[in-house]
Amino acid sequence: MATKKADKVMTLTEAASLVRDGDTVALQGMGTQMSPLALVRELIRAGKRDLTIVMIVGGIGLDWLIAAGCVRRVIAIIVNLDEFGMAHAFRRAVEAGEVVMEEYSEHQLLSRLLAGAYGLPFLVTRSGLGTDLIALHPETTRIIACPFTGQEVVACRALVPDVAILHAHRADRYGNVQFFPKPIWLDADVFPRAAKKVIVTVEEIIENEEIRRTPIHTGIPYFKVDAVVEVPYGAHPCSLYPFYAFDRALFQEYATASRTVEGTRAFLDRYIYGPTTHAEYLQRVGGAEMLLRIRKWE
Amino acid sequence: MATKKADKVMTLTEAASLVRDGDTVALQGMGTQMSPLALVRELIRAGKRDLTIVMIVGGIGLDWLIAAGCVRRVIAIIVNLDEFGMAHAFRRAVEAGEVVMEEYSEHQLLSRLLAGAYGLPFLVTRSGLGTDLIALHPETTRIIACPFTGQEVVACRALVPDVAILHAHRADRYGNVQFFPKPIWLDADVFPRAAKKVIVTVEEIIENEEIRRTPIHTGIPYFKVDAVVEVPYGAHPCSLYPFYAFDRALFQEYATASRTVEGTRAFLDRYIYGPTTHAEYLQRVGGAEMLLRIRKWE
Amino acid sequence: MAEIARDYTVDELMVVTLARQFRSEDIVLNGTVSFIPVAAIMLARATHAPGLTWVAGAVGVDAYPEPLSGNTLDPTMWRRCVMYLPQEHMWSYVHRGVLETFCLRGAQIDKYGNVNNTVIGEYARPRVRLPGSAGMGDMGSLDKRIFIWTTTHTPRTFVERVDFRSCAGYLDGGDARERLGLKNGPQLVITNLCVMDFEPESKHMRLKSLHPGVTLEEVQAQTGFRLLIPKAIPPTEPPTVEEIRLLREVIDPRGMRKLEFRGAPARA
Amino acid sequence: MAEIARDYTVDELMVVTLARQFRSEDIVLNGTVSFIPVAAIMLARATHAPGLTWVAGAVGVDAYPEPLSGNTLDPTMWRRCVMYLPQEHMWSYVHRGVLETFCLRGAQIDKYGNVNNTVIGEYARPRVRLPGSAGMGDMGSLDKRIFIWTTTHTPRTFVERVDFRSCAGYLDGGDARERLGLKNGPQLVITNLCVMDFEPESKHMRLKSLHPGVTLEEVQAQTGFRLLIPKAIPPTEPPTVEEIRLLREVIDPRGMRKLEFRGAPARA
Repeated sequence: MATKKADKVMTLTEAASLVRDGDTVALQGMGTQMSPLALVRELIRAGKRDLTIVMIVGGIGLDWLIAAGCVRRVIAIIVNLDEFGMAHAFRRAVEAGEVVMEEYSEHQLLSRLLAGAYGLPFLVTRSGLGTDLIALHPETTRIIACPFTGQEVVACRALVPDVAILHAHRADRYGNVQFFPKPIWLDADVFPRAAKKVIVTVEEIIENEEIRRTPIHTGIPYFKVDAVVEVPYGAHPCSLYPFYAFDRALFQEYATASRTVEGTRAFLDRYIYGPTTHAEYLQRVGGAEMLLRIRKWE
Repeated sequence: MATKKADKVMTLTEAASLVRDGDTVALQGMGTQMSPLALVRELIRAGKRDLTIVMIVGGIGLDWLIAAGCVRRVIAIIVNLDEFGMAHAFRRAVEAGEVVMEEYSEHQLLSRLLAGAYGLPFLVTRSGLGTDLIALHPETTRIIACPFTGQEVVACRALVPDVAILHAHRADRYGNVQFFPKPIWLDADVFPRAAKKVIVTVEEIIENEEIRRTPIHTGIPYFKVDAVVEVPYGAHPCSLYPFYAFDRALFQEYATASRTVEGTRAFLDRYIYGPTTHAEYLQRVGGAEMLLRIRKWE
Repeated sequence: MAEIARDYTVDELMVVTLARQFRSEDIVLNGTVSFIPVAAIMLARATHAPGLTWVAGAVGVDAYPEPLSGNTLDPTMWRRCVMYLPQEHMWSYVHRGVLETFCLRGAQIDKYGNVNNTVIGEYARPRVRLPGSAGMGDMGSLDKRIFIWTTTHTPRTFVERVDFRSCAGYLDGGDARERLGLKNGPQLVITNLCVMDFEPESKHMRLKSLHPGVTLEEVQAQTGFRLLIPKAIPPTEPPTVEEIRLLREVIDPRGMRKLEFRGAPARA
Repeated sequence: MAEIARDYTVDELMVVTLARQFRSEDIVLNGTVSFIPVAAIMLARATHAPGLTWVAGAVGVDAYPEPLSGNTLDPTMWRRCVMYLPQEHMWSYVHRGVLETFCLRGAQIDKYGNVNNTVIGEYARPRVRLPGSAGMGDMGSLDKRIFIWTTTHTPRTFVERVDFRSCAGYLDGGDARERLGLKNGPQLVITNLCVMDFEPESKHMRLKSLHPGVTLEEVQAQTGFRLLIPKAIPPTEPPTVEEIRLLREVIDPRGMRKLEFRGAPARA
């Protein structure tokens, strides 16, 4: 783990090389919000294999990774495209037995990640009592009795991802990462603490002095970050509030295309394997007109 | 518990009446920082009895309460006057067997409070393993084995205070409480979530509209707050960063006076029982000159 | 007496019916893809429950978003909030019972109000993989007063026994839920055909009211288990003119609530 | 070679000795009333360990406070930090071993580096009630590399066995600490008379170096248990002129570090 004030700026390709085949990767993303999708596309182009993807709310990036054959296992509470409906590549892969879905309730998964973040073997919750979720994975969730009261709770075993990948508003070269208005969703808060390695893509790399003027926005400290990549619009087609909204048109296009294997493949060819640079990707998904459109929240 | 958008503004006297004899009171305060000491003085004047005081770091307010005979039990990790040395009333009362000190390591106590905040019967930590702390209270801390790995951890039983009392920068009439730059110490974060009732004194009551313009500073939502009292310099002689520093002179005076029972009594008479209003208190502890002095941080 | 609306659609009736369940002292959290509950929350606050506390998009305490547009966890939902509720605080309030009310739907709902949004068929090799339990895996176990809505009242949705319990309703009925230490539970089921509640002793689902133009026989035919039928079955209380105006003009002029009827034509 | 200082006091020697233990890759957190460690951290960063990460006052990541003045957890310590470390994050980094280094002192220290700051006598009815375990109750159990300092090297401080284990050192010595699953532990004890470490096998406290003008006999007489004495006992490495200048002029011109010697005249 990087603890030094070293310059951690790299390219997407260099950052992607920190993810190894077989790794457990915690992938940020909340429905249509805040997901490091430029880096996800890079992982796909790099042909990663046998990944276990951890997301609280699995979304479009996960579905792309599955469609590209990068994923062996999913750890999440839900996988879909929010209001755009099912994640079809996910659905097909699970129905075909090609990908395993390890499903938890949200607070069970958070408890697993927090236990990992705290170096504790487990933490407890009441979430999921009475559901069929607990019996799914006796190696990671188990009902135990409180040693003081006898009350039953769910013990959730620690989860320590190999790598966390996130997209944020800005960072300095050392990896002090800032969020606006502040880190809201728990993946940005818990993933970097739980994971062994942390890769962050940001809209903009700024001076360390600017970080020191606005420490209230810093959500991840440099000593926990291994790589920083500057990728403007790096969350597209997801949103990065308040900078830009999600791209409805592309979400809808993928939701429709992904109904068939062929359609999914064509989408990936056109938008992920095709473009050789991030600029080319942005051009292909709508260029300047699209970039102006997503600056408006409506 | 108050859940409505009601006007919760009251006087110190009215707020103090929400604390009952025998209550477990979570009292905010971090050494020389951020403690609702105007309200503590009011509790003393109201002659509260048999209180259990919960503080992470017990300080001057707790020592006053003990000296005034309000306290039966202390739950804390340390009790002192920071760089000003021992809390003598506390020391004398424990040595005489008049007050029970229930001592935890910090993360044990936080785990107890967080379990309370989450409505969980317990949470676990590794903190305190190998110390003599765990054996002190088998009803609230106990070593258990992880159901997955067998690793030993310390189970910490939930603690739910009857009342939390805090001092903050500002609030609206409904109890939306703001902190600058933001809530830093965990007592301000955990006490309101764990306690049944919440009383907050603030430097200034502001309009609800101003809260909505600056939600990034809000640390406690109105639906968890029962009483709001406007008390400028309400933390004195503690600091409220960045508004005013702690009052070294008064801390030193108390540290010296409290070496004897007589000195302590004289201090309480002069500064707590004597003044009938908060303004009179501020005048007696140094008036305008003091107020100007503590605006400088040096 | 408020004037009764004559011209309304089933989505509007569902929103209004749900809105009337909320009380001024409630603290309500909304989940993902929840246009009908969000519209209902906004409507309740604009009418009979002005004091209702809404944690909008699970973050914005007492927020006042613009009319519905993006999705229901979108940051635009936080507008004019008094606090960005840290998610750790949200979870502690949910666990502790401070946030007591939640609305959800699912692919299957059984007679005891258990809900499945995980799989049809066997978990390991499902016939249909559904999105997942998400918040319902928490809320059913964490003592919430749960309001279930669905826009597809069919025998495929209302089943004798869910294939997978993603959300703990009344489990096997009777006092099963209570014996597990879980409080509250499903209160009401609001569908495109009718409103149902749960018989207090058996916790068996029971017809409460029929939407205009819907018959008892139709509801039973569209329900995959035997519904309890009370002696009197009133029609579902119609919306008022003012409720419909607020919904169409102020809260949801774009008709986002109708998104939930994709493939299912609205009727009333 | 840096020029060796001739004119320095014992507090300065202690600060310099502690400073030299810190490495550029360390992440160090300071506790309450810790002027000597804080001065040492600031000195290390200004000299041989520019990359050292200091979580100042347990909150301000990589902060650059003004010269020492108020107490060591004061908000003024957060000045020019890159982040206000949320205390939940701090605890997770402490538990997880990301923050690995901590300095502490106590009223009693025994031969295995266990520390007592809770009571002298019985817990329930103590002869002397001390302030309490505070952070040491955590840090000793959470795998920290611990540096112990004390300004009162007397038989009352250094005892055969502490009356109460507020901080887990090497427990009963040998592999007792390891067997409990605790990593790292006390590294060094820096006092007003000497520096001590722990013999690797037995974990018994061992003399490492003597401060100028202090004899072996004096140290043993002031220690309440039999110290391990190595063959060669070098003098404690003296400060450099530059270290003393930085300490007196830049880091601690007010001499806050001397506060820790209340009642005990400084000597060197």
